[in-house]
Amino acid sequence: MNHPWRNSSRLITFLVIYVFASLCLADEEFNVNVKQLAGAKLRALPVIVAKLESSGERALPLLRAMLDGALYYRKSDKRIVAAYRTGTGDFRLDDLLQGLDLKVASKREIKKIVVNNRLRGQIRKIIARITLTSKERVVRELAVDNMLNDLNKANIALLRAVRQSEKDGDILSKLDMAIALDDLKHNDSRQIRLAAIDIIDGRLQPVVLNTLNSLLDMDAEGTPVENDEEVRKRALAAREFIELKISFYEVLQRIFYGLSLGSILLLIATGLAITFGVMGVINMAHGELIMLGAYTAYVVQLLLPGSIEYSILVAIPLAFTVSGLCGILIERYVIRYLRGRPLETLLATFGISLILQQTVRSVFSPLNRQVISPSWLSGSLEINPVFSLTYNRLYILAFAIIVLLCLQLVLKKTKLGLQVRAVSQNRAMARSMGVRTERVDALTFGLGAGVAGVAGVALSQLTNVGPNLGQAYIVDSFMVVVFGGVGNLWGTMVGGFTLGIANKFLEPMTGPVLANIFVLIFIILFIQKRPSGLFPQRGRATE
Amino acid sequence: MIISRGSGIKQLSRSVSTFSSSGKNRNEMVDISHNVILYVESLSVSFDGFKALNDLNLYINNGELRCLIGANGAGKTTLMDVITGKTRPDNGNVFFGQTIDLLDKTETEIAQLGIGRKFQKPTVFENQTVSSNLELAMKGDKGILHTLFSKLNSSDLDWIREVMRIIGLESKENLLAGSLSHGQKQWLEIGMLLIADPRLMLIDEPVAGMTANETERTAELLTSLAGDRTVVVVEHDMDFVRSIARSVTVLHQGSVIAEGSMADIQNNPAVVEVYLGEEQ
Amino acid sequence: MMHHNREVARGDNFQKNGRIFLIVLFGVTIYASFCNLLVPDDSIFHVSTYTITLLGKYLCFALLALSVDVVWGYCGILSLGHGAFFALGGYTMGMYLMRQIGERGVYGHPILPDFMVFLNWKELPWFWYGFDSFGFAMLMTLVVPSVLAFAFGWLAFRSRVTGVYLSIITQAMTYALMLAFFRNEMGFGGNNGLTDFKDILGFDLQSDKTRVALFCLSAVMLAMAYLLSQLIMQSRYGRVVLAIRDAESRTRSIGFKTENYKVSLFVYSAALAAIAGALYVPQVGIINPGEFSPLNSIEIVVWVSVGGRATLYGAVAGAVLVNYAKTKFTAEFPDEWLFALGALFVGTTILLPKGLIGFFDGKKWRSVRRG
Amino acid sequence: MKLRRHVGSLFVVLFFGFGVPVYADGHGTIKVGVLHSLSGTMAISETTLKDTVLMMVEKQNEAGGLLGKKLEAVVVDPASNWPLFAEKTRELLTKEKVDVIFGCWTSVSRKSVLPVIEELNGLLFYPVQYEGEESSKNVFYTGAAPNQQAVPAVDYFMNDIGVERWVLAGTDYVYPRTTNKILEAYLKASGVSDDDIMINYTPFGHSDWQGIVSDIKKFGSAGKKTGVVSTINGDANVPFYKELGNQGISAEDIPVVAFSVGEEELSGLDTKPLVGHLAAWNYFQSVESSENDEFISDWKTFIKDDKRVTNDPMEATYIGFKMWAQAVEKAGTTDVDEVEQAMLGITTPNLTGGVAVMNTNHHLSKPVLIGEIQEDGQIETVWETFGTVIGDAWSDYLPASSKLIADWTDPVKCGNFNIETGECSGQNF
Repeated sequence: MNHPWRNSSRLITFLVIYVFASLCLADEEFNVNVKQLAGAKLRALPVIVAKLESSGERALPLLRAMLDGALYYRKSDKRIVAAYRTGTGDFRLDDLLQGLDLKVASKREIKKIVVNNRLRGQIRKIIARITLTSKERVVRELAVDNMLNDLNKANIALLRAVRQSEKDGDILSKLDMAIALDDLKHNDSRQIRLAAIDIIDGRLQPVVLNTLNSLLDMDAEGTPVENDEEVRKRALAAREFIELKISFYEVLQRIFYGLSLGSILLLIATGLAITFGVMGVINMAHGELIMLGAYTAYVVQLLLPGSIEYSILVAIPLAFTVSGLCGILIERYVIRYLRGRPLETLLATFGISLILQQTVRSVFSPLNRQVISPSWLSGSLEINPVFSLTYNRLYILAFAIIVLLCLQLVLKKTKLGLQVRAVSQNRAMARSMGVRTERVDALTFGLGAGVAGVAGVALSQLTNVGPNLGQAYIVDSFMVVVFGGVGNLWGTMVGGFTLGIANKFLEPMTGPVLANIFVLIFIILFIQKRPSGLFPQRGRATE
Repeated sequence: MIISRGSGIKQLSRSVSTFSSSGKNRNEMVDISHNVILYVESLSVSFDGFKALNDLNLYINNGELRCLIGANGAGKTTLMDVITGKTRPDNGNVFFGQTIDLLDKTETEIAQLGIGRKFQKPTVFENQTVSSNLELAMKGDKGILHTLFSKLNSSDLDWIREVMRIIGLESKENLLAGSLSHGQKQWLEIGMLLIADPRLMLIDEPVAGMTANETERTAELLTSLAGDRTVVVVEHDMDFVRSIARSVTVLHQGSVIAEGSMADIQNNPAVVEVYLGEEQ
Repeated sequence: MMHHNREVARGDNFQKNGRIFLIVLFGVTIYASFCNLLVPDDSIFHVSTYTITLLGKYLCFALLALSVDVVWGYCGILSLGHGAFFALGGYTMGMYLMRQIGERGVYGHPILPDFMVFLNWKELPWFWYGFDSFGFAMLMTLVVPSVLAFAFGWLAFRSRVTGVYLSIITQAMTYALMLAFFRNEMGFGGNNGLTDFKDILGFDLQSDKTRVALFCLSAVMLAMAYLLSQLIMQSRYGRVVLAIRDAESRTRSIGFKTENYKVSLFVYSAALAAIAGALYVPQVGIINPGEFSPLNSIEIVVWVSVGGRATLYGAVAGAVLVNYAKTKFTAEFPDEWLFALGALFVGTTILLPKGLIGFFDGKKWRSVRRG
Repeated sequence: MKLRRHVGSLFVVLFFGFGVPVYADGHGTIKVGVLHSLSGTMAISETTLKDTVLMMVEKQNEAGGLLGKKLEAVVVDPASNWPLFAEKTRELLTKEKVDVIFGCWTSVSRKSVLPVIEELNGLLFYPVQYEGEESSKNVFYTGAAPNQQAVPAVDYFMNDIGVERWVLAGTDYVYPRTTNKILEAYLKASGVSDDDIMINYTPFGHSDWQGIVSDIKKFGSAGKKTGVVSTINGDANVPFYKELGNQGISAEDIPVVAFSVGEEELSGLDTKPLVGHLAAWNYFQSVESSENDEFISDWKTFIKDDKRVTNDPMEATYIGFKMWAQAVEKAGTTDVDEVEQAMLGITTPNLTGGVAVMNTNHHLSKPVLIGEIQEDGQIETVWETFGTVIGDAWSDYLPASSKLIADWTDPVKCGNFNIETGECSGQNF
């Protein structure tokens, strides 16, 4: 039995030659295809891109660059490169074919290979097919996920093939589901179809529900698409279960939306709870202090273009300082002269808000400014296909609570907090005890203003940064403070979350505008019942 | 500036009787058949866990001049707040005469029943003249339409002048109440009670911030008022209390600890301990 | 002791300044109307229609400021939602004017206003019925805002919502109304509001005579509202209102149902604001939900504060002055005028707590003292 | 007595301030009114247009002015306050006696100005895409009508992307309402069923899109290709796109085509989540043409900022200004009636190539471009109409307006002529 050895060595020789040759050929073909990309019309690109699939992993860097919109060609020699903008405005080039760094080029030297949505979709599918056998688990899973949306025959065949070698449990389960879906649609065996329903039972991917729906639909003549009674019954049960699960997660999702809206309300109202709640100043410039915080985030990103990822973290203390100082100035030069006339602080601070708005408009232009979200604040934590928590909201929720806790600590545990409480309860007494009330006032107002600035940084991650940013939030923040009970930070928190959740549960029934109106009416009526909010400060002092 | 003492008192009693006869017959409204005009029974009020009133019982006879004393926080002002409807108690009863449950009534209704109150901190309408202050406090229809169209008739004007004389402010008719001295404001406030012809007057610290002379006059004024009407005075100034009091009630931590004549009270060991003891 | 003299003379002063105000108002109205209609265009004394509409607008704002002064200056109710009553009054007038267009709309529909036609509405919503009659529309001008003011005031004042809380819920009220009127489903034209009016009571709104007439009418209404408010404030009712402002709990303890006073005054004030709105709309030619915006309402309060509270003429002067300043500033420093306006608000609140009128008043008394 | 004097003098000042006419130095110049909000909510969009007009005036003066006179721009600030727009128009026309006004952005501001401009026979160039349903003798509309923006965009979605399920999302005001009415009628006419259309309105400045985006996601998960046609206005766009991105909806899954998002809006936001979404306009800065290159470099020089971008309403302002200048030269006067007639049929090169024509309905013929948003905030054209599209004053897809036409030449001479009844209704002159 020596033959096999000889045979196999021959085979190996053959294989090596074959592989080498085909590699060379493939290489040749790949290069030719890539060359065609330069200067190709958008209409012609899909054909060229489709040919790249045969080159497998070789094509990946190029496809990925294309997907990111980073694929260019050099005008001088039509060489295909990946180009990334550097801090200076020039581009750093990577040669995708030879892997050489071509150094830097100005925008004029290169031209972009335009990609549109359809092409992006096509590329994503190609990448999925290529990476289905990737060594990295994450990449493989992503590939499977991508293919779930497009279960055509070829893809199913590919998935079935991969199924044989896949070891990872999660991926296997997804592969099984894809195969089951295909079986359910195309397999004639009742047994297999029933088994398929078992496999997909309880899965929340939209494609599952859609498949079940189409299975349970009537066709044009009014007869059911699925003619097997048993299968239909099982499918119906499966659909009901899935829908039940979905509606359960939808409630969770609503609660999260409500909490997240509540956390925004909480953030914008916390500062006010101090300036208004503790000091009794109706600060109409509160919104503008928030706006200053948001602009601080913008300026920080402008100054640190290289470290967008951390800019927000830098911006938080800075925004606190900027808005806080601004608040101290307002207190020192305006509010101090209006003590005991709370309603008039409203008018003066309204004037200040106009001035601040116009200042920002003059300095930064009336246009919105761009605050980039760092990558850790983008995307979402997907718990299942129908329930996911967006990171920015999640962080802001946590952040709002942290801010509130810090503030509570400052007010309860520090000397400043003690003095603040003393001054707010009995100014004359506090002064006679040696508290420098004027300084305490300035610091309290500064603290409230600073928190507003911090809220601004958070808002810069969600909405526009422009001169009108603050105006949009001023009514809401007053509502939250009044609803929660003036002078009570916990009240502000409960108030914010309650209003947020109420709003989000009303929204599906009434639409966003009516939900907002109902919440406002609710607050108006609530104040009649409890004139001092949810958690009133009781006692004779309030009379 | 101040009317002479002797004639003042005489005129006062005369004018008071004029008021009573011209007012509505109050006996129809307030049943004082048992000679008790105010019943306060097992009254409790707490603020944030602090018990301002704790199971307090108090009976005021018709026509009596009663002094309430007690340290700060003993519950005197809170008691008045409850009687006038400003604060709602946690439990207990407050009856005006035999039949009228004051806890059912609003502040305004209580005022219209003939219970007048002078606040601890003098509150007069500082941006209005002395006569206007009295005019507003005058008894009569207090509805919107009435006030919109009513004019003072001559008897109203006579009343107002009368009361101004009693409280010694007749020369200050057209002055802003805000420009009066502290003592004058107190008198104006008493005048505002008086002009409404009340059945029961609750007077919170009438002589705080007054000169000795003013205090003395106030004492005379209050003593002369009692009898036809019932007067309850809350005061810290023990000399003043001594000078007017026929009976005294001592509050401590929201409850009554002693009641009786000034002499009784001064000898009551409990009072000496908690109240007079503190003073020394 | 200056204090005393000052008060003795106060009522007198009040009336005297009021008289001056009425004379000036009368004079300006006659002069402007005459010079617009009878003096030829090229004469140096001609008053342009632009000026007439501008003055008409100021008068409406003055009436609006007056209505705020009545509740805020005299009764201490700081309403940050008075723009709502103004806008509601404006909408009732706007609805009448819309119905007057009749077939002259761009689609030539005999009944439906244009905005309903192109949004495919098939029939007139019920709440538009009756607005083809001027009398009914004017009745609604008074009724709708008054009912709202009554309902709101009754709830708020009975539960003793006061001070800052009240201010903030009035703000919530106008904000909610703004959101509601922005909705196209409401049937009030959404964001665009009501516009493209043709005539009022058969008179062409574009003609100078109608404009002058509306301007004169605004002046007359302002004068009447002024006199009526003055009478009210000088009655015993007015003194109760002042008493409530200064010491509400004392007022209650001497037997006044203060909530009734507050509600009635609030309703009166809302009706004045609504009349101002109804006069405003035909003169500026548009009413839209922007008028409900909380910022507008705050601005009204600012006018009163700049002019001086609790004098009536102070509110009028404040409204005219601030709006005049706005007209001037927006034309002459379009980029910086908000600085000036903001500084004006901050400055008057800090430096002139009694407003410009208080400033002149004080000056006067100082000079008397010196003399 | 001082008070009396003060109050008196206050009124006297006011009085004469208005009574004395301002003798504007109007002999040697042609006045160009600029009516764009420089403060308030609309300043964000309108300030740029003010600068554009100023630049055009400067350019025209460098080229020798018009009719031998210099142009003089009169800028006022209507402060995003709609009644103030009417007042300022009156001021520009009667006090400043301007010969033409470039201005307005929102429909409501235009509606507010309309009666005044018709009464005083002024001339307004309106440079923003709008809902149509209007043609005034005194207004020239150089922005897109719905058939020049929305309808082609839907065609592109339907034919090129294969969208079968439609979300029409808009801010609740007239432009989206009308546009969506038109699109709904258009889609149904193309055989789309009711179940496959979702219409959603949100208030101005809506910032909390979590619920709506998740509804869209759900609507889009039914297995058919879904697209969003967005008439969401202004500031609400940023949080909308951010939410789309964060909830993992990419342009390939559910593409959004917007009619109110241009280069300028994009320059103010983080474009990462927007890449691949679409915009439909008549102009993109990225379009390569010599006119455009010149315009862009002029703009950057004028505004002294190399980062500033250009956008569609700027092009509309540019076209309007060029046309007006030509019409004035042609008529030999700035008289409104003569200029109005001279305007009809005037052509001027588009910045995107080809020529724009002013039609007899006061709307332009322009090409329609659809582009995808790129990482750098620019929009790359992915599709364009064959030739130009004539702007419709009255939509064919709304029952009431399909009967109306606008034609400002003899014999019709009417902005809303009913072809059934032969009547011309609703004119204010």
